[in-house]
This record gives sequence, structure tokens and C-alpha cells, in this order.
Amino acid sequence: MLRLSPEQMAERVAQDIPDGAYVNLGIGMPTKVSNYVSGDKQVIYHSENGILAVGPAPAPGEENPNLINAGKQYVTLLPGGCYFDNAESFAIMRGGHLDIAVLGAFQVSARGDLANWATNNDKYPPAVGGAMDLAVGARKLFVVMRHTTRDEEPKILEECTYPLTGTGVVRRIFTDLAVIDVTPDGLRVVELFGENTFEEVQALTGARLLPPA
Amino acid sequence: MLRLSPEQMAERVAQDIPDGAYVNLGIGMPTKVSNYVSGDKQVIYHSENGILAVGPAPAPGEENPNLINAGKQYVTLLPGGCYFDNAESFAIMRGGHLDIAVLGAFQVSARGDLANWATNNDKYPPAVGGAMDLAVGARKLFVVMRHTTRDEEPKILEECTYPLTGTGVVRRIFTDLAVIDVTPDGLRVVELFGENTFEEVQALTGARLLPPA
Amino acid sequence: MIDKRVASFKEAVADIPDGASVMIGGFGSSGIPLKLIESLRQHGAKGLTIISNNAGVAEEGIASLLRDGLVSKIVCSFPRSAGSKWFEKRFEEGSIELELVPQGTLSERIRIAGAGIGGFLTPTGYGTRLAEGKETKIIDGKGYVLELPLPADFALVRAECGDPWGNLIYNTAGRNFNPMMASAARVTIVEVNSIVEVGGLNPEHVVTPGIFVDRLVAEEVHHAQA
Amino acid sequence: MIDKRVASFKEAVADIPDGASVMIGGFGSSGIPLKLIESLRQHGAKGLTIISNNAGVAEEGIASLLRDGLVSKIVCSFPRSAGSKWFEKRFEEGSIELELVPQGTLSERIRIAGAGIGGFLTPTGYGTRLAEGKETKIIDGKGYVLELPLPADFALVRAECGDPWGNLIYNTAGRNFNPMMASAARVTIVEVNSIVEVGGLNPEHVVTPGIFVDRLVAEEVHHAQA
Repeated sequence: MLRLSPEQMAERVAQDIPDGAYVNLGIGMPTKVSNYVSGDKQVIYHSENGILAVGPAPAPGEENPNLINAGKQYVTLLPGGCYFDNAESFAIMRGGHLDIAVLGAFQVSARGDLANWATNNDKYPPAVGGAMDLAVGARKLFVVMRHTTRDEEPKILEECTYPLTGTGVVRRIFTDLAVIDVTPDGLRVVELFGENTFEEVQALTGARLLPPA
Repeated sequence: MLRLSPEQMAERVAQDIPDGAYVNLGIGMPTKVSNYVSGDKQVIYHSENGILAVGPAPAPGEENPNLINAGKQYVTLLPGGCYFDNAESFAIMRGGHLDIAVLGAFQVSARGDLANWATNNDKYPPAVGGAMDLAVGARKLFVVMRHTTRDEEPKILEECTYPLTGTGVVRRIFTDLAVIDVTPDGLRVVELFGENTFEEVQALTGARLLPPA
Repeated sequence: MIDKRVASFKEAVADIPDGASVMIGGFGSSGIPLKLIESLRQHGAKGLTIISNNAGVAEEGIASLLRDGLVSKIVCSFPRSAGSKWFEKRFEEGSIELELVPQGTLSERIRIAGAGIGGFLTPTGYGTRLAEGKETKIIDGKGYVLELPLPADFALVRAECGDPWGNLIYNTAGRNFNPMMASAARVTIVEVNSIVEVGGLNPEHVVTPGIFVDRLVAEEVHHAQA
Repeated sequence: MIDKRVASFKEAVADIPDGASVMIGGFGSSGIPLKLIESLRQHGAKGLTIISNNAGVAEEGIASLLRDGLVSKIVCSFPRSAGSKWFEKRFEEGSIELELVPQGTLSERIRIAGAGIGGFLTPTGYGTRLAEGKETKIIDGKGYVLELPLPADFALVRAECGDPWGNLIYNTAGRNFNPMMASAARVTIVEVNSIVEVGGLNPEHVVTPGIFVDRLVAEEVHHAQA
């Protein structure tokens, strides 16, 4: 089977970001997406700590310790960008002003429930950050994740077994095997990478899939 | 009996404004108070539309049509002042950040209920503005008003007969006859103007008064 | 390229339909989008719900919409002012509905509509006529009224200066309700004195981030790239 | 004359008692009042409740308070980060209580504490573990969680520049939680790079109005009237 690399997955997500979109890329793998958005599209990136129009990393020695993104990496601001406080930043997120948010996930359910902030290990200290606000607030929530765990256990399930981030919030799942939409009818495969077959992907999925329409 | 003029009442209120206070003066008679605050006190005036450190009226021809106070009069800004939006302005008011608000009133009750936004004439179009927010939010609410209506009817009553602005909100009442505190024990006269006697003031009051302590 | 400028005030309001809810910024004479309002009046959409702190005075602004009979409801904190004759006339003849909202509750209801919040508990108005029929709650002995979000189909906003992405700065107390309204409408239309190029506003000074703005119109759009 | 400047970081935090609740601004490495935190650590008040987005990394900032055993509870959205070893150690040994709050709920709970609002309904966290035990409400088919205000006894705030009245401006994303925290504490203490004279900040650019600030301290206060 063809399994996309994280970079290839980011590239595939980037294809679905339209020109002019306001986008939040969560921490981790989603941040790679911006590397692959075509240069003829103008996309404005939001960072939850209080930035619109996040630019690329600064040149070495040019870092401003205050100017970081949600992943605590040094960034720059593009012309046309601006700063605001955290309450305003989350008003933007919760209030439905972002066109797209891209998040990683531990699990996604057949109804679009998202689990991405905690496992069932209660001894491990938890952290939630802005994930729950993005999950409920973005107009479209994209998830990008490996199709299975490293042990080949499915991460797309009828019901999530990990604590939820939000219920019924995921719109589209980009995995290393396929692109799958959460629809009122259920999970519909919209794209199979390479020669991957519907049956192969279904076999690695813990919920019933619908074939491409 | 001695009845103070509106200017004298404003002057008396001004004595109770301490140095360094953040103060909101409601529209109408309360706005006169700032004319009588001693020049050796530094008082910062807030205007509900979104100004801190409101200054005096501009010179003729220097008016900025955007720079008005809550009473829609042209004002200026003092050095150290700033502007903010209406939600922030009312966060300042509702959040207990103003030391003193001074409002006019139709009626005040023995428990400190305030009625100052509507009468019982339902045909007359109502307006409430920021009065209800100031009433609940200022640390100390001063009322300045004539002791009686023009028909000599009392305006300080056991219960207000007009629609309330807030319940149990008034701290001190400055009238043209006396200064009266709303206390847990009831309404206590703290100052009688000129030769006015407690009995004279009581006779013009619709609630039981306590004599000066 | 993201460019939210439109060529004329007329075009900016052309799709506001009959029955729309329209927020209009301003406080007294300050920060009112007078040219957008005049375009809306000429456009002639009827049965409007107007959300604004005041209801206009003389023949200007919201007063002109009331005079022309375009308004069926007004949500307002201080509709009656010296000179608010058209509001008073329409109110007294019973041809408009008035929803009177304390000013801080009005601005916060608009803010939460833009912020995706479903309601807030305010002490303002508790125990008064303006809380009648509303859900209340006592917390630690203090009474609160549950107030709900107040969104709109369109917002007409007045700012001092903008850029093609819709970032805005204001003039002194002209800020008032404009930033909250910009965030709370499905379509936000802004009247500015001038438009600078993208990057022409200091990012530390921007009051309204462009993400809230859909359309921007200045008197002289052809100077926009100056 | 209103003058909120104090002479030293030590003096600025000297009255913070054992058991106090203390908000601390910052997000990641950005906008953290590191000198005030270090003074608080040296001051040595114990049993503190710390309200902050993160819980510190390495030996710096909040991590140093955790290391020294001064913290009994932390209210936080993202306590675990690369290098948050002191938080992890105290959490795993059970010596601190953690109240985990989604980030937007954290900033809004702080904001409403400063704004006199008694609670708000947020869709964030509805149907998740973080809503357990909380009042919920369905409005128009959408679920909301009732979240309550989060005030504090003290706020430690980091800004770029202030004036003696306490007006503040920030540096880029260093704004983060600082403006809300400034409004929500009984005593707000601000660390700035520099202090300008009254009137030295443009009133259109002020982010935190001085009314929210009680104390202001810069590295070099004697340059304040420059």
C-alpha cells in the first residue's frame, strides 16, 4: 500500500486550502501545510496566541522573543497582518471567522467526533490549549493524521475511546492512505492515494466507510 | 429653608470626590460637578462612549465631531487619556473599576433603589443608555437631585413608584436640602445645609430618616 | 489578491434585502457611517431591523430611514435624544417595534455574537422592567440576567482608515460600537475616510482585524494606492 | 499626582501573601513578566494559586515557583510543554492541583472577571471531559457549557511600555493574556521595558487603559521622566 509521508500529507491538505482563506494550522504536523500552499494563492494564517497573517521564520539573529506562533516557534508578520489579545484571538476562532482549521488527531469517530488532546493515561499530565475552541469554531475542520497507530491499530473508529476534543466537528480527514469526508450518511472516501483500494483502506479503519461517490 | 442651587449641589458633590479618583458623571446636572473639583485634586473622568481622562470643552472651531462625551457635547482628551470601544468601556463600568459614579434621579428608595430612566408614562418613548450599568458597576454611586419634585412631592420614598434602574445601588444622596447616606440601618442624614433642621427635611421625605450620628 | 474595496457606497449596500437586520455603528454624532446609511436609504430596502445605540436626530442617518418608513424594528439603548423626532413619531404612532437594551448589554450582546458565545450573565438590569421575561440566576447572592447574542445580517461600520484587507483604525471616540459590530454581522461593510496600501497600518495599532471585514469603501477609491 | 510607578521589582510584589491567587501573563516564551516572577520567588509566598496559560519550562518563570514548592494549584490551558519538567514532577507526585481549562475559555473567564459578568455560555468543551460537573444548556439545538469568572488577588503583567498612569502598550504577540489579566485582579502589577511621561503614549494606541493598573515597574525607573 502507498503510505504518504508527513510532507506528502501536508501537500495534499494544501491543495484543499482555497485562495483568500483565513486558516489556523494547529501545532505539529499541520504546520507543515503552509510549506505546500501554492504561491499563487493568498492565504492568511492565524495563530491562536494573537496574530493574523503569520509569516515565515525569521532569519537567524532576527528573532523577536515575543513573536512566536502557537507552537512556540519564532515567526514573522506579513504586511497586512496585525496583533490582538488572546480573548480577541479566540473570539475569531470560536466565532466562526476562520475558514479552515487543520488539526492533528489521535482518533476520529464516524460522526466526526475528534480526540486529540488526551489519552487514557491519567498519570500523564494533560494539556488542551486551543484545540477545543478550534474544533467548535472553525467553519471547516480538517484533520491530518496517520491512518493507523504505529501498531497498525485504527484511528478512525465508530466511537472514540480517548477523551473527546469536540463532538461532530470534523469535516474532512486526510490520512496517509486516503481522504475521507464526514457526511450525514457516514464516512465517505473521496480519494484513494496511489493504487490503494477501498477494501485495503476499509480493513485498516475501525468504522464503516462509504465508497467514493 | 435653604435650597441649594444646582451649581451649589454640584459644588457639594465635588467635595466628596477624592484625589486620584476615576469618576463617571452621568448626563445632565452631574456633569456640572467637574467644574467644582478643586484644582489640587487629580480626577480622571470616564465617558461611557469610550474615553478615559475626558478634558474640557474645545475652543470654538477646534471641535472634533467624533470626540464627544456621553451627553453628546464636544470634549477634549487630557494627556494620559485613551480611547476604547464600547464593550471595553462597559467592562470598566460593570467590572467595578470606577471609584465613583454620579447620577441624577427621579426617585431613590430607603434601600437605595434608583429610578432614573423612565416614568410611568408608557406613551413617552423610553431611553436607558448606560444608567443601569453604572448603577450596578460603580464602587460608589452618588445621586444628585432636588429633594422634591417641582410640586413638592418627595423623591426619596420607602419604595420607588417609577421603574427601577437598579436595586440597592445608591450609596449617598446629595439634594438641595441635605446629604443622606443609604446605610444598612436605613437612610441617615449626614449633613443639613444652612439652618435646615432634621424635622424640616424629614417632612419633605417619603421615607423615615435617621438623624445625624 | 485579497482586496475588499468596492467602488461605491451604492454598490456596497446593493444586496441588502427587505427584512434584513442591519447594525449601524455610532454614538450620538460620533462614528456614524452616514454615507452608507444614505446609500441604504436610496437603495430603499424595507422592513429593516436596525441595531444601533441611538435612533438618529433631525433628518440625518437612522432618522432618515425612520422618516422614509424603511424600519420595522429598532434595537437600541438610547433612542430618544434632543431632535429624535422621527423615532418619536414612529414610536408614538406604533409603526415600529422598540427593543430597549441597556447600553453595556447591547455592546456585549453584539460582542458575543461575534465571539461564538451563547449568552452571558449580567447584573445590569436585574430586578428592573428590562429583565422581565428573561432567565435570571443568583450566584453567590448576586442576581444576574441571562442575555443572548445579538448578531445581524449586515453591519454598517465607520472607521477612520483601512487597508484592502479590511484592517481598521478609528478616530477618538468614533470607535464606540463599530469594532463589535464589525465582528458580529454576516456581511460587514465599512465606510472610511481613506484607504492605505496593504502594510500601511502599523500592526500594533490595528483595532479591527481585517478578518471581520467584507467590504470597504472610501470617498475616493481611486486614490487608494497612493 | 497619579503615579503608579514603584521603585523596584522587590517592592512591587512585597505584599503578596501566602495563599494568594496570582495571574501571570504570557504564552510560551512571549510576554512573560520574568522579573516580577523572580521577585515573587525570592519573596517566597507559599501555597499560591497560579493562573497562566502555561506552567513554565526549564528553571525559569513559573517553573521556578513550582521547583521551590510555592504553588499549590495551577489553572492552565497548556501546562505540559517541551521542558516543563517541574510542572510534570509536581503533577506526578501529586503535590499540586491542576485545573485544566481550554485556552479560549481561560481568556474569556479572565476577561469577564474584569468586566463584571457573572458567567458565559461557550460551545467549547461541550460533550467532553472538561465539561463534566458543569451546568450546560441547549440553545437552538446547540450545546453550551456555563463558565464562571476567574478573578485573582494579583496579576503579574508584562508590557512593552507604560506611563505613570498605567496606560500600556505591548510588543507583537507579547500581548496574549496580559490585557485581560490586567483587568481581572484586585492588584495589577506591571513589568515594562520603559516608562514614558504622562501623555507620551498615543491615546489611539493604548491597549490597556491605566485604570486597570495599580503598580508599574521598569528596570530603570530613574530614567522615567526622560
